[in-house]
Amino acid sequence: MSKINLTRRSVLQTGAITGAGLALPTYLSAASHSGFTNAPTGDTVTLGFNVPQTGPYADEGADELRAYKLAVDHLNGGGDGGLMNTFSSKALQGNGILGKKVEFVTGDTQTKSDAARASARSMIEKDGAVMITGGSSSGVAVAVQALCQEAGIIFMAGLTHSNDTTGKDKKANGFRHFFNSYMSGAALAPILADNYGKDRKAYHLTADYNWGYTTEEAVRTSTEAMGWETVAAVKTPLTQTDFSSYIAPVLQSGADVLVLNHYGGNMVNSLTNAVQFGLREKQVNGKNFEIIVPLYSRLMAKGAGANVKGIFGSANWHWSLQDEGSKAFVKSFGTKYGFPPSQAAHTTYVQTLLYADAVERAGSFNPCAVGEALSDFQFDGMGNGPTLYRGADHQCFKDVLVVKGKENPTSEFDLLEIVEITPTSQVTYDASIFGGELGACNPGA
Amino acid sequence: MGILEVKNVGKRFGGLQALGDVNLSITENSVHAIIGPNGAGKSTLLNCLVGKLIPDTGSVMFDGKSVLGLKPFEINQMGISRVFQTPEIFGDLSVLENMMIPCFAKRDGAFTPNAFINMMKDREIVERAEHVLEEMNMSEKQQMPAASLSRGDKRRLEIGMCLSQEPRLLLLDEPTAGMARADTNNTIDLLKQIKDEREITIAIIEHDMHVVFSLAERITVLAQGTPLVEDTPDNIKGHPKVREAYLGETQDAA
Amino acid sequence: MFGLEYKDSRMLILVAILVALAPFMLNPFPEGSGMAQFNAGYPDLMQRFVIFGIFAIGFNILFGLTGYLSFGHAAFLGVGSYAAMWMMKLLTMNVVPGIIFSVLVAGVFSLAVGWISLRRSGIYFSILTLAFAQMSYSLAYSVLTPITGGETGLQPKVTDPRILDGSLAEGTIAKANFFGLEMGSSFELQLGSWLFTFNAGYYLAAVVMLIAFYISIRIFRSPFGLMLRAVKSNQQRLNYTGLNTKPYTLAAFVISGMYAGLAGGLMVAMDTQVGAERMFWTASGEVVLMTILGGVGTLIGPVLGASAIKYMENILSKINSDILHQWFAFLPDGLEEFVITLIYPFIGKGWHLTLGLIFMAVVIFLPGGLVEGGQRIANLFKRKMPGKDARDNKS
Amino acid sequence: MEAIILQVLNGLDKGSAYALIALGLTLIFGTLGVVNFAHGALFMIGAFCAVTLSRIISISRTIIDDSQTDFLGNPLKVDVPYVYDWFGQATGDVIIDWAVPLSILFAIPIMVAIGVAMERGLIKHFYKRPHADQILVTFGLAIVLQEIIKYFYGANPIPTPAPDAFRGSFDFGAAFGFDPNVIIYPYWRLVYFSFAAVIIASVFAFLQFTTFGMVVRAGMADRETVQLLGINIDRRFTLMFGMAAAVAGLAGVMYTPINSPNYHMGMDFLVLSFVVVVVGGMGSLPGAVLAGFLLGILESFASMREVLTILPGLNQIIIYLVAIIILLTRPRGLMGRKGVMED
Repeated sequence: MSKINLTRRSVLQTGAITGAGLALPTYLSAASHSGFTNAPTGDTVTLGFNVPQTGPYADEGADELRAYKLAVDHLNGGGDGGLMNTFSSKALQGNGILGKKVEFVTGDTQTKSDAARASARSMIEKDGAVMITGGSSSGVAVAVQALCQEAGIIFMAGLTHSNDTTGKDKKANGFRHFFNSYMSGAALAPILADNYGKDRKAYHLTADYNWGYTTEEAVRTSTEAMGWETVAAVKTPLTQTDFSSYIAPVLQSGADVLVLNHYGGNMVNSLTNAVQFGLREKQVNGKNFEIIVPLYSRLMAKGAGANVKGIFGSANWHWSLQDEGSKAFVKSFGTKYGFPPSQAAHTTYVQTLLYADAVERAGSFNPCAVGEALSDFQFDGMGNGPTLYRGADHQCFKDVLVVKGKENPTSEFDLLEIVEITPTSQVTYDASIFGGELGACNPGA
Repeated sequence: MGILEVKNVGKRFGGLQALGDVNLSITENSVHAIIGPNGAGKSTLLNCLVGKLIPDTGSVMFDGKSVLGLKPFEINQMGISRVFQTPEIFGDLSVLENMMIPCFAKRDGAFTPNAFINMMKDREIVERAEHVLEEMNMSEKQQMPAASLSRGDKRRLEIGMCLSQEPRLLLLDEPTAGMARADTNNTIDLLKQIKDEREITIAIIEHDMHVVFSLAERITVLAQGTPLVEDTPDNIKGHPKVREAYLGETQDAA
Repeated sequence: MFGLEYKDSRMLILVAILVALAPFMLNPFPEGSGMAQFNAGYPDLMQRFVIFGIFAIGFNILFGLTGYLSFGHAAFLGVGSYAAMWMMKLLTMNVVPGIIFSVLVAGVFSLAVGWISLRRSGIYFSILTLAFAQMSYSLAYSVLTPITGGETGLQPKVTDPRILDGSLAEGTIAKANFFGLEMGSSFELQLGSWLFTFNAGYYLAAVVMLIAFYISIRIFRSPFGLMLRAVKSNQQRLNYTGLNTKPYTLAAFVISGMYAGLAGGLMVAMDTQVGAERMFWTASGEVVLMTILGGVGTLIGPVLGASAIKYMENILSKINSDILHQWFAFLPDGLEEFVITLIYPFIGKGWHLTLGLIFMAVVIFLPGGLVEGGQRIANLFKRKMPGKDARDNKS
Repeated sequence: MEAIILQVLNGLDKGSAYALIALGLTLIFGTLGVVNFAHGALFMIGAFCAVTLSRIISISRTIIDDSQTDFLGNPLKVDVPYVYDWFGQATGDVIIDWAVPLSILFAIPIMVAIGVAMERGLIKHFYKRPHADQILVTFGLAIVLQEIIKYFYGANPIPTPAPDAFRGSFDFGAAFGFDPNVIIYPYWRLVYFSFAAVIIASVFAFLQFTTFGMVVRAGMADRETVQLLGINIDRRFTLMFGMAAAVAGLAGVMYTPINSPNYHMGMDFLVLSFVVVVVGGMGSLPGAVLAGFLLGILESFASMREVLTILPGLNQIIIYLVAIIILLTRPRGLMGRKGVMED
């Protein structure tokens, strides 16, 4: 197997004047005539896949990368075409994007905003990437999104759940398919009320950083609206590994529900600790004590093992969905890699296709044209039901899954079951509530 | 009145009375030796003089000014230089650089943030350092790293570093400890030369009677933290109390 | 030149030439060739080379000269970055006030930390600095979110006041500039298959780095530098030689803190973003690695070390299995797979492993770092040409 | 009152983990004079011994079950562990269930071997090098070790539950006359605490009462003299390194049910354990243990809601704050000796 990984520059070279100096002052090395950064001039186009390859989210990053490769394969006409067959827009032909073969470069974000930006800048400056996508945390997403805005590149966010990404830190060149904290809260609350009753006392443990704050806020607001009472909310350091001293006082407080606003390693540890304390076998206020994890990730749930059984949370997507889109994606991915995709893989795959489709429909790689094509774009067949890419904040609005840890998993991938598919209308909010300014699109150059 | 006046100095370490009630007066431009058996409190006394330890009681006056509570560098700036038992030099630096440091300290004081001068272009300091090295017969070694010197040369370098500051009082803590006989004799000769050529007060703590009797003009014998007797070398040699307390125990010392 | 001795002037000029020509030298491979992957001559990485060079030069003034091993220097870098960012948000996108302010703020902060930490030496000093840095990181990430932006950090916003700048034209965004010259603007030169990028930001950072390097040479050669080396060599003797070590070490600590702040300010000037991870203890560890890898206590070592580590981080980590397949496509299939299986663990996501191994190798075999390695190689050649000996060796 | 008892309990448990790691670090530092930044990695490798053993026990043959389908609609592949075949399903389940405690037996020889190999292969050459070099080379080693583990086991945490018998928690409240459900504590954490106490006690007893230990202690105080007596102190020190590695490894094995192990858990603990060692006083074994428990308890108190309302963010910095205060008031930590690691 030998894939040729041409960069934009090699393309430049083919049509370049040999020997003589072609000198042009430009911003971030744009091709001047096209009017936007890194306009592809040859017969290929380069995308930048910027995912965590080292650090605690490396496995999630690896799954994202698998999905990206699958998406590139499908865009270039390989494989079974995956979601291109079920996607409501039929602009994609399987001949690359606008007839240009899709190439890609990869980078390591290390889940640090500095490293992620360094990697993204090298993709833009060195490899001539025209779109950057990926990431596995909101810090990285916001940082890279701001960079892309400055450079005149489209950013298709990967896994980022904070309200900020399309809220106070939203940018005209950035787009997010993944859902957010607000939606998690809105989707979860009614299900929680149905299952656990409206008279509950909740105790929040919250990761002490932006995402934790927005998630706590979202879950609190929506559960309190259902009649729940919030007994206490305690912030836990990101670097905490043993949560026992936070969990031990929960029972004393008179709370009967514990909400763990944690993600990744924090979530695995706090949930494991909470279950160890036997909280779920306790009776408080005459009710069974319950634990809730607002944002679930199957990859991380795996780390918590049997402890997730019966615990409610929300998810963007899950492979057990039975719509045509999801089935097609699971089949493509599963056939190629031998196991079902994670929600991170799904959102990154969909983002890549959405970008390609927008370019096709706009007829140009120009970020402003692409942004326009994505804004208020309505589509279906991508696994989340009818979806709207809202123009006001570049956030996707679609169904949100409420999931529960499965009691009797049949395999190591079968950890969650879908409890409810919360319809879009229930999780939609006004674009202005989080503040922030989208600004104007920036084509660079 | 001597240049150094020690009055009623006492120092305890927990239950141990290291120094009882020490009175000592060192006359200017003399060589004064302090001897005594192991554990007599010689080093404790020395450390009280240079600011490493603060005595519990009593006073230490140098040239009419109290040194109590001052830091070692402040006491040094007053004119007391100390030579250690094992030579304390800057092993990573060249011999010349070793010599330049005390010259800077003497001229510029305890702290000067002169980060923008090329030290080698400071002719005054370089010449002064080269001059002292010449006096020490070490000129040809000035580019060597100090750590690579022989033990005797390290001792010479250290003494030279102290002398370059033109101290009024030079404190020597067993300067020949652990030295071969030849090196010891060289050191004695060096010290004699210093004594003859300069106006300097030397206080020397020593175990080696050969050294003491070759150099000292007055001797204080310390035992169990208190001065037993103070006299000239000739009188000390025959003093019965000294023999009993000191020479009796270390017959091979002389 | 500039009051330097011949040998030092020669080195400064050499470094200046290297830095000026870096866009050429770092792009030795023609575009599109298999080896183009190893080209490092793009603005971001070149900027990082010089910025981390400054950071390491400053760190070396503390660690290389006085021997005090600080495990918390990233905090000063971070504080400098935040200071510069706030200047940009409040005052102007011109980078000059930001950079000056970052140096000042880092200086004040390092004065406070140094004042306390320097009461102890050895590992106790290291742990104290580590503790301060970790506290800064933790607080910046959590409770100080209103000032630091917490997890998502700070970026310039359209809505920032920027009282010295005029209001932005509709649809534009604020860009860091040096009196109007945008940091991101580049001049591209194409020669045959080669493409060279000359970036304004890089050259600004490079000039600052040369000044920083010059200052560091002056410090190394000054009486002040001599006292710092004496602190490392024998603090006791220094005390008994009438020198007060505390202000010397504190001054060195503050100077290196200001260097770190300068690096932090430049990072923001080149890439307008700051996040708290910049202060995490591993970032402090990184500058230690850079200094040791290059050569502690040498003038040029830290710069080399910084470049080596940033090169690995940015180039090695981007090599993926597809690129390997492309390189080894000429081999027969079975052999190709085998070679790739052998190499794969060390590149791309395995770049940390390579870093660890190289690092161990350097500490074990080359305690003097890359500089010592260079000297050994130079000595090999010299031995063949007798006559030129110790005179050049000693520095 | 209940809240305070609870946090003391928590602190003791947390502290026992800190104390165990710090104990191993101090053993190495005290005997060999080496600052071992790879100690956290040894803790991590210990944890992965447990992971490995439970994987070995669960080695399975695959049968195809036509009655069920997998996610792609193909017949489901079902793994049957060989232990089922050998011991029957019931016994097999018990063996798999008890994988973590069984790993202790498995981990001891492995950890000792790793420790001895490390000492002979690498550390030995660094006795005479500056502490900074020791820190750096062991730091490099720590990176390499954790990357190797990551290469084989991935970056995600791997669940390694305690045996079913230890699930749930013990109600101290009910047992000691408080309201039920108020002071509860998980059984496994009690096991961990007791285990740590036993290990710490045996290390002390070993050093105190065996000839080997006495020689080592003498060597810690004055290496050259002991060597002059014709005792081969080097070999004993090598074994001490092995022992320290085993202590770290066992701490890791038993920790796995508390937090699912991942490849960077060693680094997470490293900084903390160094703070513990330094606060305790470099080279002092009782100091390390004392500081471990002290910091564990203080950390637990700082995480109380009541404290955090007054001082938000205190839980983020408490460990470092305490370290700074102790180092400024007690220059050599709680029980440190003079002149250790001050150059």
